[in-house]
Amino acid sequence: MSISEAMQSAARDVLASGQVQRVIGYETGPHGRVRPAIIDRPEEAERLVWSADCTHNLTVYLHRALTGENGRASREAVAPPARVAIVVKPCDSRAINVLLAEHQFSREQVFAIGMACEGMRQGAPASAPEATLQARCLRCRERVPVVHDVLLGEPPSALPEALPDEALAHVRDLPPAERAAFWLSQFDRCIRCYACRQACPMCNCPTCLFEQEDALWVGMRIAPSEKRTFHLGRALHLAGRCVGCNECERVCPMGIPIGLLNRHLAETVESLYGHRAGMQPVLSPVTGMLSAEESAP
Amino acid sequence: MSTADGADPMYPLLGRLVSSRDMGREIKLLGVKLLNGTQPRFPAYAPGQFAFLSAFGIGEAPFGLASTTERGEVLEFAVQRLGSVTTGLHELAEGDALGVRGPLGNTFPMEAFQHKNLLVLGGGIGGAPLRPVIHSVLDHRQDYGQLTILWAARHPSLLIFRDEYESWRAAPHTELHLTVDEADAAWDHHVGLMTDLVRQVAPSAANTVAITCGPPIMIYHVDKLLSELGFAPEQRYVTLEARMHCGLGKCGRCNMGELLVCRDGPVFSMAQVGNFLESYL
Amino acid sequence: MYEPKVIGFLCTWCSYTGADSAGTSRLKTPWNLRAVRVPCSGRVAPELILRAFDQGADGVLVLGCHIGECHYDSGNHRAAKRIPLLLSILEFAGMQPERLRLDWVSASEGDRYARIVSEFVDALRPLGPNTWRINGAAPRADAAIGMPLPAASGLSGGAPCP
Amino acid sequence: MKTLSRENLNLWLDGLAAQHALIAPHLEAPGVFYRPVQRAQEIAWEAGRPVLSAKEFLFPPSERLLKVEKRGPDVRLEASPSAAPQVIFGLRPCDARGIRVLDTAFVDTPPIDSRYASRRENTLLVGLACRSMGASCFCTAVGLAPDDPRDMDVMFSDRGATLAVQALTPRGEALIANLPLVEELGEVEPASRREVGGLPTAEAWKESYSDARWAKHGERCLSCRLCAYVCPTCRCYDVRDEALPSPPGEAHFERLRAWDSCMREGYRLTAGGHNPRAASGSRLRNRLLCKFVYYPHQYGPAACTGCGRCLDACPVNLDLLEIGGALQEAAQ
Repeated sequence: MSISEAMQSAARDVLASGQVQRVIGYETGPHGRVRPAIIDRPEEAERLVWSADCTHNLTVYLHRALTGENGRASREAVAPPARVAIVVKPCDSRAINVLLAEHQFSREQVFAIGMACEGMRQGAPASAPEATLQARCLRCRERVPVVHDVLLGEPPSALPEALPDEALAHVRDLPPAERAAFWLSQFDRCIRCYACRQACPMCNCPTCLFEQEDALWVGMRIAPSEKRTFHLGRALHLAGRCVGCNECERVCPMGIPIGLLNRHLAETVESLYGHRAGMQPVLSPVTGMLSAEESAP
Repeated sequence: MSTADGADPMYPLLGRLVSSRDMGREIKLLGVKLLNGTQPRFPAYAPGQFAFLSAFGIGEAPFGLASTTERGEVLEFAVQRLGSVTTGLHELAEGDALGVRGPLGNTFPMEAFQHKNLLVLGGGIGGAPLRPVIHSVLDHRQDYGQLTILWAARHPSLLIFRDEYESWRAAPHTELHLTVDEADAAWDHHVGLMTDLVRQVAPSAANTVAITCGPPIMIYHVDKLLSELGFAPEQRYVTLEARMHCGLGKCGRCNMGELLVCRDGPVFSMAQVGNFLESYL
Repeated sequence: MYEPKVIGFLCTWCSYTGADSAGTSRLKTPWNLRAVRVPCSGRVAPELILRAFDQGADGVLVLGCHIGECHYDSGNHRAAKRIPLLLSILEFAGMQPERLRLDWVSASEGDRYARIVSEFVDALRPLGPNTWRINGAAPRADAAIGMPLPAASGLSGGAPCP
Repeated sequence: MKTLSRENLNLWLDGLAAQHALIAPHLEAPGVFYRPVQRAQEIAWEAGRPVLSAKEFLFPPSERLLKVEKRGPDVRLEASPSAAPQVIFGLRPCDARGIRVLDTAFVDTPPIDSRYASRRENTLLVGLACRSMGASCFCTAVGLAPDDPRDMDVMFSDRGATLAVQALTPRGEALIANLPLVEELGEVEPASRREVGGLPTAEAWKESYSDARWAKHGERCLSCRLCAYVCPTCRCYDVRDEALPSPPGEAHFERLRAWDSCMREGYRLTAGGHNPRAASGSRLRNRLLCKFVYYPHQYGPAACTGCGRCLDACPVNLDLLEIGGALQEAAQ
């Protein structure tokens, strides 16, 4: 049985036995592109696939599915499913821990179909058909989801060496003025489509701080200073919470390296507080109190 | 092209707040006079139309014109404080400048209403665009049949135009029924939803036109009830609300299916609304 | 010498009173600081500081009560956690770290207030004007920047140009 | 057929850039964008479809509608200046059609939108025919062609060493009046077409309104505005006043308009707090029906140019052709 078939079978079982009312997984759409699939019936399980193109972090749908927001018309209000199964990679599963710590839902509401992961393929442009792993996967040594109720696939016994984050080091090593110019030129491309925010499982505020009608922080102009404030502010809101799934960067239509900001702060938080987001269901230390030794005068 | 001569339809006329009167909790009746000078006059307008008011420095929002051209040049708007623009308008002092853009939208077919009985149903701040209808009927009383006004609010403190009820009641062939969802100690009228009041008054559909404005959920249930009482879709009018930014059929915000509330409305007969692809609810 | 424009967010319970205390003791403090009185250093959201820099501040100084003395118990803990992160991301985005400082001044520490403000302003002067504020358009990423960027997703299916 | 040598074309473009703002496809870090260029050399000739359409040069992401100056109780308003002349070169037929579609809403349907009209009057559209269609292009499904010259002022077609030139409007003729054109025998070779089927008729789109699949598609939609912002014809906007630096005793503001999209969750929220389009499926349906039913009803033309950007850019691969194809099948 292939891993795809094992996943289909797991999804079919939990739906058929009534353990869950919905499964969030992957399917293949037009042009062979893999995309999220949300199924409610056991017979739909045959659509599900697993491959090195299942790059999306599906946990963004968990909160919406379990709270019943979005997806269903208000007038045809359907009770949200009590429990949802979700296919997770190691990185995605850490998002579940963050959301659990933030009380977005309870562990019992989630059935995690964990996938042993060997990395996701770079979105293959027509010119480079040969499969190369995404940079984030080359840096990653996690092979087993930290949250799973069932584990599919065999985690490899020997792990390849994780590559260092060369892009991050490169930007950090630029002289300050060049770094400022680099980021301004990147933020300038932003069109404020908010795909980065909408694809992020952690960005689940009912109204984004940067879109309040009487926002003190940021205006509505699609202009460099507003865009810079949005991106830096969003990165700060994700400090200690970002699990590095890199969805924000993947979905950006303008190719802005948003992930660099998140990685920089993730490293800062780790060095300051020894915290890596989502390894356990605990809150980001950034929102808490100083520890006893830190608060000593 | 976009010069200050008023050619740009997004360019507001300057006006001055000549009166700002509390009508209810967080509801004010604003009186606006256009500034003289090179500005063109505010054109004649008819019941059902709306205009944008600018609280400069905050933004602009559309409001139903609550006055009639016939009763004077002061433009009146009933404004409930709900968001940033309405707060800005509430905070203006008499004499302060504000912007006006309009009149916009279509009108109630007052001529077609002549010699008919009118049933006017206003819920909360939704009563504001109906006041011009009431004033027009009262000012040409002989042209219309029986006028029955059903006026509702969640609470007595949210009823609008309370100081006019006497004059409405005193007019010939005119009756006014009030209801609130939740009464206070002084309340001695009906308590209950607008639909309860409609059932109690039980208006006859014969030669009658019903005009409703209020929250979407009220419009929906009142309309259903009127239909049960024998009002045909052509006898049932509504004026709909949608947040919009231009009022000119450009910004795209107010579409209800293929129709634009600002351009094709805000006044619709239920014969039209029933054919909309998209519901206002 | 360039005279920097400094925005000071001062906690009303300690630091603002500390500033008063510096004044009544006739201690000399640089005039460069525009004080904004806030209820607590924990109220100073990073976005407020970003806004100050966006609007042309050369430096931002956040002063609160000493740890353990917060009027709201833990407000200054929040500031102590957030502001280093803001500093970190600002530095990563190209701002000189000298332009943002968080410190503690109690109501009685007029001398400490005067010293911190002087130190802060003295450190800013040699940096000159802050280039953070954007006037007009941002530079475009024309040149090779020595690192791979994610491909713009709109690119993948386009027709070849003639 | 009139032709122009590549050398002369470059000279002409250099000259244009010196006189007007010249906008052309330009390779910028991660992709090709329509950008202002200073010289012909900066133009990306052998590149894919630009990431964004050219609509931003007529309908900018944000712009000032007017300036407000408050002094005590008095207010002074100041209109924004008229637009400066610009030439968009290397425009693709789908993007030119996008501008033509925007014209119908902003200029052809009264009242005229002054800001847009001022830019439009000062803009010349100089096209470059696509030689073939990209993988996600479906211009042929909406009645266009990869070398469709109809919405251009001037159209160029690449023939290797020379380019065929055709003026389509009097303004276009004036623009190329002084070019050293050469009369050559033969015809311009048409671009290679690929027929793309499956797009429903307007009637079928309309009938799909109550199709249950909209809710299903909506479950996948992230409610970002990517599809709307890369779209050559999406033109919804938001308006608000924002503070400007002011002299003492005065308060200055600008009234801004900025792109907005019906894909946003709170887009249709009314003042009373009711949201008739709370479900993401209803927002997705609104956007697609707007293209094929609402926009034609309101302004005339269908508002899809088949550029295929939304197909490529959607983070979760919501695919207009797939959604439409299924609806068309259901209708039959």
